[in-house]
Amino acid sequence: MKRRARLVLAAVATLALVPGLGAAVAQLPRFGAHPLPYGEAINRVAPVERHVTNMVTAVNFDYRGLDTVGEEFMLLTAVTGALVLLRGRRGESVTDSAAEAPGRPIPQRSPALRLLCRCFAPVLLLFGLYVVLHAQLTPGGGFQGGAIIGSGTLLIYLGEDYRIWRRHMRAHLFDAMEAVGALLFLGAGIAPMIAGASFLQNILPLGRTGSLISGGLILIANAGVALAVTGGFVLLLLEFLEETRAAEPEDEA
Amino acid sequence: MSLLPWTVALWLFAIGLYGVITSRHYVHLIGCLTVVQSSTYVLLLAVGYRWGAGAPIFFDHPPGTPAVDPVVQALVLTDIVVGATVTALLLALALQVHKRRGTVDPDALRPLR
Amino acid sequence: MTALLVLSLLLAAASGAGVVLTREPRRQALAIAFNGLVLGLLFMSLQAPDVAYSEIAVGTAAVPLMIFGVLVSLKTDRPKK
Amino acid sequence: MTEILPPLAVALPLGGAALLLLVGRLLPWRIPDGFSVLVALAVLAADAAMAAAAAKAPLVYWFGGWAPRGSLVLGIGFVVGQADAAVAAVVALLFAASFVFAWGYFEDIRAFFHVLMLLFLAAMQGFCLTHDLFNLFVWFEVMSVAAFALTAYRLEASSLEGALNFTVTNSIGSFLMLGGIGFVYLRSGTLDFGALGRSVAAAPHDPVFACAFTALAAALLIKGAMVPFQFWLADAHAVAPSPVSVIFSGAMVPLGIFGIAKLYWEAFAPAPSIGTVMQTLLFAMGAASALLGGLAALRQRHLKRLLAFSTISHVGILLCGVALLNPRGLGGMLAYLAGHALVKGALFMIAGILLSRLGGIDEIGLRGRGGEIWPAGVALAIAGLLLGGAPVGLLDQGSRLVDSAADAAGRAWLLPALVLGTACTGAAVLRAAGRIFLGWGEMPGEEERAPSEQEEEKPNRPLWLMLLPVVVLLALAVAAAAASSEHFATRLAARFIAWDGGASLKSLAVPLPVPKQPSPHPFIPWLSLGLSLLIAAHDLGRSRLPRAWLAASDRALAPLFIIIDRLHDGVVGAYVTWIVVGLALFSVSFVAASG
Repeated sequence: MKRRARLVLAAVATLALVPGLGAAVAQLPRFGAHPLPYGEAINRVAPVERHVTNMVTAVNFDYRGLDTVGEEFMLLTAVTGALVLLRGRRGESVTDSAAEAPGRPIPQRSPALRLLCRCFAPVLLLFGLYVVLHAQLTPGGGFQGGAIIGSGTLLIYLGEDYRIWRRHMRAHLFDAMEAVGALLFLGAGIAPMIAGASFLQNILPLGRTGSLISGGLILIANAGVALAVTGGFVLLLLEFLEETRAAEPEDEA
Repeated sequence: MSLLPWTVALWLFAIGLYGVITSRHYVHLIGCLTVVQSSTYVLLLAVGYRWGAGAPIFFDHPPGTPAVDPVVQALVLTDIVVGATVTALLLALALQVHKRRGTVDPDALRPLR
Repeated sequence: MTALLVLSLLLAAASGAGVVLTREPRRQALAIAFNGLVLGLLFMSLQAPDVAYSEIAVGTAAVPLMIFGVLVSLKTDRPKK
Repeated sequence: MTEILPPLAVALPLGGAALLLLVGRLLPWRIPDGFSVLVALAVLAADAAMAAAAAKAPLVYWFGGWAPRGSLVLGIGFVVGQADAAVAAVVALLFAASFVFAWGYFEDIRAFFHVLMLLFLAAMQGFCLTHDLFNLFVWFEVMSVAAFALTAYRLEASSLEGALNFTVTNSIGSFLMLGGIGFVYLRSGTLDFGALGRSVAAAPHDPVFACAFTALAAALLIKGAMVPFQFWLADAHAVAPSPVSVIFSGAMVPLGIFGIAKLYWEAFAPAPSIGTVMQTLLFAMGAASALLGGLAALRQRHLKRLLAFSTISHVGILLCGVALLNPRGLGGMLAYLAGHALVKGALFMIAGILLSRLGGIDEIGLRGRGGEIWPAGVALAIAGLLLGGAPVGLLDQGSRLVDSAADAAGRAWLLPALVLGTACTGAAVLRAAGRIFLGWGEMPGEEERAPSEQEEEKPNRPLWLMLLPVVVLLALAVAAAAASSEHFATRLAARFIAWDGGASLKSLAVPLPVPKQPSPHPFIPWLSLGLSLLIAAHDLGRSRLPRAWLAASDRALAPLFIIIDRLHDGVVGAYVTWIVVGLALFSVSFVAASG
């Protein structure tokens, strides 16, 4: 179908959608003023039952922890898939050193930028760790913190140079980090079963509400997610940036 | 007025699909997909909103303070991971297709011809 | 409805359309980053700070970075056929 | 002991995948193969044990120990009825067979293939067993992401393009599903199927539920590749590695339809307008897919693409079985699903044998070259006969059940679509068998103009190893259809309908007895089998037919084939447009059903 034909067809279909959709929209509950039994129940019981103050974390890692298990393995799947797609041509051998694009000048970093990045990188790293560790207390958690740390490693790239970044970012290390994180989370699910409880049921002491060590099993699940997300994000960025440097393809069919 | 959030979600869904249907560059198409997806974030978070309520975090406020729904927020977190993973895969695919076919125009790509 | 909420909803609608209508991929990557910020603001005003952080980390940093990586590679890559 | 099985069916393959990812690089070559087979067999054993244990009542498992408090559901539950466990078991069996078939084929240094396949298996298990709408989405999405990557695994141009079309269309499906979840949560404030069913029963005429159902069903129909959402399927299944196509066609696509059955019976059954739309629109979509898939299959020369279209046809019959909304139709769907998984799995494996032994997949290019691997030809012919409606096996049982349920529901008009679709898919496979292995059909017809591609897979496995899973699957497809299994399937279906929805809130209805009923059209198998032999013979014997007849029949049929071909043009923008059209069809039928 040509582009114009598609647009016409889509427009006609959209028009046909209007009556049904309109009927539904007219019946939608009013924004911000309808009952939310599930969420309210969580807000009511979770601080008492789980000794955490961030309800989103309680839902993510405990009440609906299985969703997050699936989510972590989804990330694992996608990273593995992207590795298959991107490494397929380059092969495994080059992943630990920087590939080179012949004729591509390596831009020199100005000392000011270098200094800025050297100062800023540890700060970002610490901030990411802070976000991870305070999952049960304040906004944030393993996913957000892991994403911050993973993206933060790019500062090394920005401030130093690609080779140095690659030298520090050993792909094997992050592979292992990702797998260990996922296994840790899964283990947090299975370990209670060995003790006779349900999958992901808390069997640890809950700690004092508001302290860094509170929430029981949530802490372990959160750590697993943080590891898996950091590893996964670094691997993804690593592979995509490697693409920008990859040499001319010689080994294609 | 209270229809605004639903309208915005529908609008984002529709305009994103329009972009997907008319796109001439796969990377652009992938960007349009992220817009389609952002409509689901807006819808879910709007569903969990409660007038005058705060964030579902009882660190500064005592438990019992009116708060919005934490469940939808947890769902949207998963949703965002879905978005990131699918985007990464799509970009990798587009890159490899370009290496093989030399184009990223969706209209020029046909599997098996 | 608070003014901030209305404003950020309208802004999200506009910046989403901006992403779609920016047909040049390099500029679109910037539009996506901006859209991520706008969505972060919207989520903040919807009382969802957890989600806002994620969206900013993913939508403003990781996704545009990946897109830039791909665009650079598309540019330097000359297909054989 | 059985009470701890539901989480294990998911956790085992997940853990296996993570372990392989961690140590895969250190393992000597065939260990990942053997490990994956073992994991799949362990999952199969768990599923079988659950199916046996769920005879009296479904197994209910609350993750995190969050059992409901009154009617308030705080956590996520798995509710495993017999039907759920049986479908999950078929999936696990297919994975085990596929791992055996792929033995040594994927000599990836990191065992990435096995990691992705195990994650794929885990996602399907979760999808079958879960009783929570958002959790269903999570597994649905893990399944999609694994499938996207596996499609492109060969990194050929066509597999990358097929994967792109697949990813874009199915991602839109995922977003639709999320939208549907938003609407559900907005109206009912719950995600558990049981609680959701209660709130639908409290407001059965609410258009918001209709809207939610539309979005959710459209997402599942995209995965299930039903007209007009089917376009991505042929592109993706034709280009994926054959062990992956086995799973795609045999398990992933049918699960989309099983998901619709779950969605309807566990949550949306109390809404009359949704029932009407199921019985009209979805039934029509199923019938249209059965026909279109069959016709398109007949017109292909690329064997994997041919099989992909035949999958559309068979899954259409599955959807018809579900859309009849009664235990007999659903029972027929379950039997047909198992039969389809086994036979289609075997067929894609035979395609893989051709790829690796003969170095090609093109029916015309391979004409007469199959002699040295004649056992594969025998298997191909048997599978073709089963597809074409031979009166043995699960496929036959399923289609007879669906037909008698349609007849009882006053929809006897399904019969022609059923017979024609079945006959065309059988004929297409038989024609390929005759051409490749016997050298018949030197004068090709319309199929000559179909798209094709040179393709091969590594010839590093002995023939017997590749044939072993084929034989096992085909034998099971025939042998599992003992006289009592028809009754078994309908009983499974009756319990699924009565039990699964309310089980999370401890309300089990009494399953309706399904009386035995002889098939109203006992001639069906013979009719469709005769028709498929006739079509195959016609296509293979073109050189002996009168010129005038060929010219007339080609002129009559060519426009039809050209339209089908034009529609499947591989352009993703067009595919997405058809998704919008499909949504519009839903909207129009809901307006018609309520007004």
